[in-house]
Amino acid sequence: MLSGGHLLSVLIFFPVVGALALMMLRGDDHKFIRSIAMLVSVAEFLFSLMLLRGVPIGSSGYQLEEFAKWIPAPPIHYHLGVDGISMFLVLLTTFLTPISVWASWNSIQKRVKEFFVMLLLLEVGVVGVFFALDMFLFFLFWELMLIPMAFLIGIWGHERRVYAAVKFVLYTMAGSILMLVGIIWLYNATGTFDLPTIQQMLANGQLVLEPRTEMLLFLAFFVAFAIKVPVFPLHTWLPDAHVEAPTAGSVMLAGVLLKLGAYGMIRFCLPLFPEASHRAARWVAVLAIIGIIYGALVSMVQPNLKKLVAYSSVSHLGFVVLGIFAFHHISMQGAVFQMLAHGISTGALFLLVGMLYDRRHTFEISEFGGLSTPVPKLAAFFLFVALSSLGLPMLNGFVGEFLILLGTYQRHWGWAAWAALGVILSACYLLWSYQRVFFGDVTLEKNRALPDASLRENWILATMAVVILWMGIGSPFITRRTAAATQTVMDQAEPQWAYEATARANAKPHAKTVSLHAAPTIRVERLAVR
Amino acid sequence: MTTPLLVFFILAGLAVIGAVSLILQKHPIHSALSLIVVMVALAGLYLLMGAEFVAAVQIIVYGGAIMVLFVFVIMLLNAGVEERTSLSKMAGPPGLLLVTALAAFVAATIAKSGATVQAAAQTGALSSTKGISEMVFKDFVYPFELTSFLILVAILGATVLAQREKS
Amino acid sequence: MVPTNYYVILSAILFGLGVFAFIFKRNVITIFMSIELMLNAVNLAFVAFSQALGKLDGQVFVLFVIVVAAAEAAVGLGIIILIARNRQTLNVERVDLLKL
Amino acid sequence: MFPQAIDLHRVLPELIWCAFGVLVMFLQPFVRSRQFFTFLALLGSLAGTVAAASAFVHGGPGFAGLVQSDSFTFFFRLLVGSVSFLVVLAAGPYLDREKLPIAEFYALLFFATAGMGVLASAQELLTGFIGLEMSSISSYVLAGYRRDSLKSSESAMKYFLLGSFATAFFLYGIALVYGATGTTLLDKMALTDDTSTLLKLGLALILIGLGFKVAAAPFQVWTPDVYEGAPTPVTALFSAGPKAAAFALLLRIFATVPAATKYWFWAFWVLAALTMFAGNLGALVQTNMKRLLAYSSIAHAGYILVAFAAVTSMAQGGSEEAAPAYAAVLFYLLSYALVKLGAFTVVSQLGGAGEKNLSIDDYAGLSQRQPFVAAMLSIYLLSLLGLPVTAGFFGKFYIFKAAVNSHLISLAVLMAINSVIGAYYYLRVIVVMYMREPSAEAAAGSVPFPIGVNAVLLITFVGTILFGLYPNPVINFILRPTLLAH
Amino acid sequence: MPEQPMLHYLWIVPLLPLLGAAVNGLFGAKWPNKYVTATAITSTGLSFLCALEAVREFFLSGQALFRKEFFTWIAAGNFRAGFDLQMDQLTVVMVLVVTGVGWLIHIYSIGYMAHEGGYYRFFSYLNLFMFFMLILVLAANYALLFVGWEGVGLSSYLLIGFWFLKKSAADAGKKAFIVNRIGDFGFMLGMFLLFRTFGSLDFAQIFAKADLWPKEAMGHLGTLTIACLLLFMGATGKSAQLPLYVWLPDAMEGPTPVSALIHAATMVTAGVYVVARSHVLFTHSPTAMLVVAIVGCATAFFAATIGLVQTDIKKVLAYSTVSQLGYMFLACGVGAFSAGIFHLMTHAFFKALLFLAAGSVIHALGGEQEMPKMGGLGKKIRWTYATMLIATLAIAGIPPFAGFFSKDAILFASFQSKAGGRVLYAVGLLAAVLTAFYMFRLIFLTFNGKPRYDEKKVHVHESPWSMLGPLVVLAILSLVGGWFALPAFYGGPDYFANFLGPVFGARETVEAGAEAAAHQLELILSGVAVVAALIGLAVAYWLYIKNPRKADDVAKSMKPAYTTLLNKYYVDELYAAAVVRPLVWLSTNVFWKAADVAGIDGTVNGIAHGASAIGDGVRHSQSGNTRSYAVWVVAGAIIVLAVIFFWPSASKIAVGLVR
Repeated sequence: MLSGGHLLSVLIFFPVVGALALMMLRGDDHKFIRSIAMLVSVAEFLFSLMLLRGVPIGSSGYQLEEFAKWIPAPPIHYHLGVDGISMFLVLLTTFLTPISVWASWNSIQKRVKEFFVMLLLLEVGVVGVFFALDMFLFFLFWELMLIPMAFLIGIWGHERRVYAAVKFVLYTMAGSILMLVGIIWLYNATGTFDLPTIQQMLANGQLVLEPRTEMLLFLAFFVAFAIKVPVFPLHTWLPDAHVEAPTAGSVMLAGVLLKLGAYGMIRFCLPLFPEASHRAARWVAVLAIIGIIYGALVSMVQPNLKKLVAYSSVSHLGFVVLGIFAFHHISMQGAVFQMLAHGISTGALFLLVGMLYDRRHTFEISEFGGLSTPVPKLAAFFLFVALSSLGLPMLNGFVGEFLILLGTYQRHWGWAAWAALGVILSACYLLWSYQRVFFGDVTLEKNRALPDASLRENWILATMAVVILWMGIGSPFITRRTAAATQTVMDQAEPQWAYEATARANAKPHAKTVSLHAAPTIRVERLAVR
Repeated sequence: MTTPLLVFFILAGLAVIGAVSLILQKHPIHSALSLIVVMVALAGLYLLMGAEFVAAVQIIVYGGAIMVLFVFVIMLLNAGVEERTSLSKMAGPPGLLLVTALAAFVAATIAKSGATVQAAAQTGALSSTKGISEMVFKDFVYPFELTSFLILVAILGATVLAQREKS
Repeated sequence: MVPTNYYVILSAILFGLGVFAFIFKRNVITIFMSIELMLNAVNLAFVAFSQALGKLDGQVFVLFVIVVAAAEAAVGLGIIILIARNRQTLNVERVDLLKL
Repeated sequence: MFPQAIDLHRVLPELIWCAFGVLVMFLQPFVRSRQFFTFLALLGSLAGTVAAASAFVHGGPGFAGLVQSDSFTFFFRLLVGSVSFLVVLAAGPYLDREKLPIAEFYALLFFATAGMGVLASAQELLTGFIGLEMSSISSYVLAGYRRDSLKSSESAMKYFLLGSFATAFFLYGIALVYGATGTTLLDKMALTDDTSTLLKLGLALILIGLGFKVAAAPFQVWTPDVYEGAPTPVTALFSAGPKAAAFALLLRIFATVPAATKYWFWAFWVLAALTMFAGNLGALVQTNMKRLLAYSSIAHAGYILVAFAAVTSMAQGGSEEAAPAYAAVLFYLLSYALVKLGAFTVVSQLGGAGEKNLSIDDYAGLSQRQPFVAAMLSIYLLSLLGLPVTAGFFGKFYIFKAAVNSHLISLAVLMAINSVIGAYYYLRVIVVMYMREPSAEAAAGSVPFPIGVNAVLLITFVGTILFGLYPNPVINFILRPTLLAH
Repeated sequence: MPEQPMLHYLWIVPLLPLLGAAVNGLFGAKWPNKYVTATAITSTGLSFLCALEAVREFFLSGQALFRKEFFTWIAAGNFRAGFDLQMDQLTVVMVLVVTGVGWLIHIYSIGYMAHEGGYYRFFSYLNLFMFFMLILVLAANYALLFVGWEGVGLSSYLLIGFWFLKKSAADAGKKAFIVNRIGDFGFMLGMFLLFRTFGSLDFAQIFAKADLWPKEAMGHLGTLTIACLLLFMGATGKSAQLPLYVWLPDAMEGPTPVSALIHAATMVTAGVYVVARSHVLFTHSPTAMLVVAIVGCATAFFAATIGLVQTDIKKVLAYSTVSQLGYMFLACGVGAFSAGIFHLMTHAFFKALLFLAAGSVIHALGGEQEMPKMGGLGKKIRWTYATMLIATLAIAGIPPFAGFFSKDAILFASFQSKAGGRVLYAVGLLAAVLTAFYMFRLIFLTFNGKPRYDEKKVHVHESPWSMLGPLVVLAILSLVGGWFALPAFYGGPDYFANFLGPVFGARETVEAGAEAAAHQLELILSGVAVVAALIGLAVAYWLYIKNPRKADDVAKSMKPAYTTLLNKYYVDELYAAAVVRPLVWLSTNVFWKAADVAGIDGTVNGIAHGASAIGDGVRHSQSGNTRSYAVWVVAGAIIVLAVIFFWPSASKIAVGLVR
């Protein structure tokens, strides 16, 4: 079971070590603290690059698995593994962490030590979620990552930070606790928390979920993930959280945390509940499309630049969800790619917004205007990132959207047609806001003297720009590595495959069909009789 | 109407009247006295059931010790007529309703289930104080010893609570 | 012979009256008395049952209950004295500093 | 038959605790040094705990089945023993600060502990009753231990009146059960027919009595007032000790008496639901730390009752598939006791002389003033909230599991909703500590934390995290089929 | 070193401008203008030479379609988007036009932009545009073509908004991009459909497979028809056809060379190129063809009418561009793809020339664009006048200028086409009259009559040779450019059509069959066309030279029509009122304020408030009165008893709850 070193564990726990080291430090030597945090996060990134070697191209199934018994009853194991999808999401995380450390170099001045500790702990939680193959472990990390994020928002955020932080936690918890019930329930049906094992059982028909049950379970998981993504009606925590969070927080939030939801859908909803997913697909798609268009429209009219970006995330992740639930191989790969692309571009957008904030301490678009005269460099970078985010070919945003739409079109051309409207709208809100912020004469005198990008900012943005360009041109580097994984997911999510399982199950007598409601009725009768 | 039954009803009536008057009396001292009536009546009933040891203890400990303690405290605090405040909404009509419901329910249930107890054979008066003492010192020696600690706690507690501030 | 049931029903009635008293008396001491009344009801039930079942342990229990009652009385009255000293009142309704 | 040595051995912990209680009382006039008594008290509670181990090793029924010394008893003796140990640690500085007599406090604590021990080991209702009274009566006194404080005395009165009121119900229940079955020995009871209405009524009344002790809604009304009024270390004791003991007796009763499992299921269902909501919703709007924690302890009693419902819904209490549910209850009680002790200790220390600073606002900016304390308190709160790598998480997890196991999906969902509500007010405290600037006078000084208190914090913290990462030893122990011997 | 080295390194052709753009963009800011100039000119010039070399090799290789895959750029499942370039006859024409004209315009810009701020920005954008345009024309699959397609849109956005301090400029740029995006929406869907149908986006594969498909009957919406229409939607966006033409006139906010290069010569013709490139699909769908023809024809006429009354010299040219593009689509619509491409080429010459000349005029007048403030410039700036006149003659379709042949071919083809050919022809002819009119109106207003500008203030001066040079070259081209396609009846073989033959094969041979019968007719038609042009010329002369008063009288006499035309049929206003404002209002008030803030978030917070309200209730049950507590205990007792005793009845309810 245990194959290939302990790379995954190292990746999970190295930041913990870093965080502990930071805690030991004296609180007042900010420069030193920052350097240590930077060191740790960069090292983490370099480690994570080893994954590329660990996950050979075309390898289906989980690589670098680690397995250790943890808790006997119920059997909970420390089971890690990585495949093409999670690998790149981890790389994204480990890449964005140093970036955000770097980005908060000067902007964080109070309680510096705690800040970086929280940032590293957040990284721990996220990486753990991506690696966990034991559902319990998954949930554990899933919850763990809440607290650092909440602190990041709540302590270093802006005016309504506390409200935003609490809202964020409660929203996520509401979903995740139901998911816990779902997980436990699945455990009762299967006797294990181990994801691969359960997938095995489904594959060879030992476990067949009665439709209604499957749907309920699907919902239990889906709602939790949908809140995280966020899917349309559950998105209202996002604008608050984003606007109030400090730059680094927004970057991690938009860049990584939102991906967890989509990742969960790919990793759990589809493979575990294929038929339910297929039955729900129509409605999910509708929500996703609403999210795309609605998010774009709402973001178009935001007076607050950061909120605008936040809502644009709603729109972009609508694409991801659509791509997942279109059940087409291409759209699935597109979804994965779009996750990464969005992570980079939106992360970069938040960085830029944050830099503007550092200069003017406001997000109100009306406070800016004509900025490209004082800050041409920032303006140029902003334009570049905006273009990538509105899906200009040869930049990262395009590949994801294009593949999603292309794949979706192959299955349901109507969905694709509706979603494609988002492409138009994204151009509208990005270019419009860009014009209002950067074009024209300088509207406010105090903006005339704003300093242009510092060396540090230049380097940060340049890094992001390079990645954006590289992802746009060299996308096969990623898609070739995710292909096998997405293919596996697609196979597991194939309904006819599930039907076969049912057939096999009916052949087998010992196959247990599980239902939420048969049992209580029995018990109630028993009580009544006695 | 056999004699015991007659006696029972007299004593029972006495007990109930005592309890009711405990409630109706305004002054705590009167309530205390009516409680003593109840206790005496119960002692009588115990005798009627042939449990004379218990009856004795009832009179001595309850009537003798505990109630005296009560009266003593009442005098000590020279508690006057209780003021009939009714600040509690719950304890108004809803309380009345609920309490009657509870009492009625309990009584009714017991009355219904009477048969089960009746079925148990009436072995007549078993009145061996010896037997009781044996049980106390053999079968129930553990709880009995515990009660001694309980008394200790009581003493300790009383002193802790009631002792004057040593200033 | 008096049916055991009668005793038990009587005990139930007394118990009920005890509850009633507990709720409708204001004076702490009287309320405490009503608890004693309830305990007496319990004793009656015990004795009745023990006699009905022809077992003695019921009566042993009564002894225990009485002891407990005594202990409670001691502590309880101590507390009552404390209250009276702190608050200069014996009316429970006046003792409501702790609320909400 | 007269008691044998072995019988005494099997109740050794209680005897030791009582003995120490007496010893303390005896030495009180002669010894002035407070440290001496504290040391004695620590020694005593430890000694009892150790004795519990040996009592467990030579386990079995004692006094012709009045008591039962099995792993279940062992677990609870351990629990109450360590609880009293920690309470002693925390109470020492408190009593010094409040200038309260120390020996009596420890003596009462010992008797209370002994009472809980009896309660946990009793396999006969009347013995249980005596144990209950021992713990309750000493609790009444402890609640009013700050004699000159109005609140303290009031809480004592309320606790005393309502407590004895409930006891009467409990006692009457015993009487009726005795009448119906002709015995008060649980295992004998199991053999008799369980159809009679009298038994049903008796069990119902017993449930009422114990329901009051564990503060199940709507019997919970006394809890906030008493908890707020009582001296904080005592509150800590209340929230951890007597509650656990009462739960122990409940568990023992319907693990042994089939009738109980039969009649109590839906009662538990309803009580659980009511209690959870009463606790959480009530806590939402609290501004006083002690009251907030009191309400939260109500809520947690509700969660435990969910597990109870799960146990009862199993065909036979104590049978194989019910074992996880028992485990859930026990583990939860453990994790919960740890956390509550820690939290209340922090509150008691921060309260300052005369327990002035109990309002949440007094905690504003604590993270700057006293980062260590703030961190500890946050850990406790997160554990109450049920977040991973804290014992509270596993506790909640096992309860969820038990509930889902026995198809109480709806109850599980209610519990989920409640944990979200709960999250709100726990977070509120954390938010205040970390995200609000301290008020002027609060910012001034940091409250000193003496060694004893810090020890409590450390122990509870380590326990919380340890059981949050590696609950195996406990789980393995309480999952043994021989948990309850009868 | 393979033979045909250039073809095998075809990627160099687009790469050079990109390098120029990058270098200028990154370092230009600090450099003096001459370095910037050098970079820009050499990069584009080199790429022109490389293109020539590539074309030479192409010819040497016997004009065999050359196609090479350089690297894969997107790959997912069975979908592959490669960086594949190809070279065939059509490409040859486009590449030469793009690089050649592009280079000339670069040279022109040196002089024109000399005194502008952001010199380096301008050239780096311009080079970027060249890069994308070359990608567009060299692409061997739709995906890569789309890259160029979007890219040129981007660079036009940047160049239109070059003077971003002017709000109007920034608006125009944004408008251009968004309107194009609307077209691209269709284009993308078209690609998706093609991929779904043919499992690939490579031209070669698609066309090979599509050839085997049966023609779809007229009026029948088959897959190919839908695909074609979707692609055409993209084309209308890019090539400013009805109803998406609105961005082009505004695009005149950009510097004039930009208007010349992007909005006249090259980018706007991309739509025509795509249609021509996908001719295999179109020919399979008469319906789509008809739509293309009608849209093209309608646009040609519609834009011409607006052009009649515009007073801004560049606006006139802009509308004439729209109208000429209409001609090209008309050609494609009636199946005369080669004619369409031919007109594309000639138009590139003379329209670029017109714009550059206009630029020269504006330059001469120091930025004045309003024709009413010009007049009598002919004598002062002769070179400009001469060249512009040539261009005008060409666009008006006076033989032997280039425009004549191409326009003639288009009209002839439309006349011949089966579906409604006559109508199309008539409208086209009318448009030709209008074209002649407004172009000569422009000439007369600008160069003839009395000066209407303040001669003291404005010192008119001829432009430097860096600007005149390109004018001259283009003038020559617009003169001889048409002779490639000397129609057969003049004895000259139609080189152009034959050259493009291999691309548009099938269609042309059919024409060849009808040739003999056609000669007579063609002769007549070309005569008619010339007459039409002359009529337009005459009217213009009569109105603006003979009796200048008349023009205003005419305008007054038909006021409503005049104002309508002046305001471009109020189309922009219509869009604003029908689409833009409602959308913004809806998003602000309904989606954001009502749905999001009040609705969803309100619900969430409402739940929270509700909970704490209940909490307050629970709290107040805590009255602090012991008696009440006792009652609560009793209540609890009753609940427990009720549950335990009356279960069977209660269970029903509770189970209901459980479910």
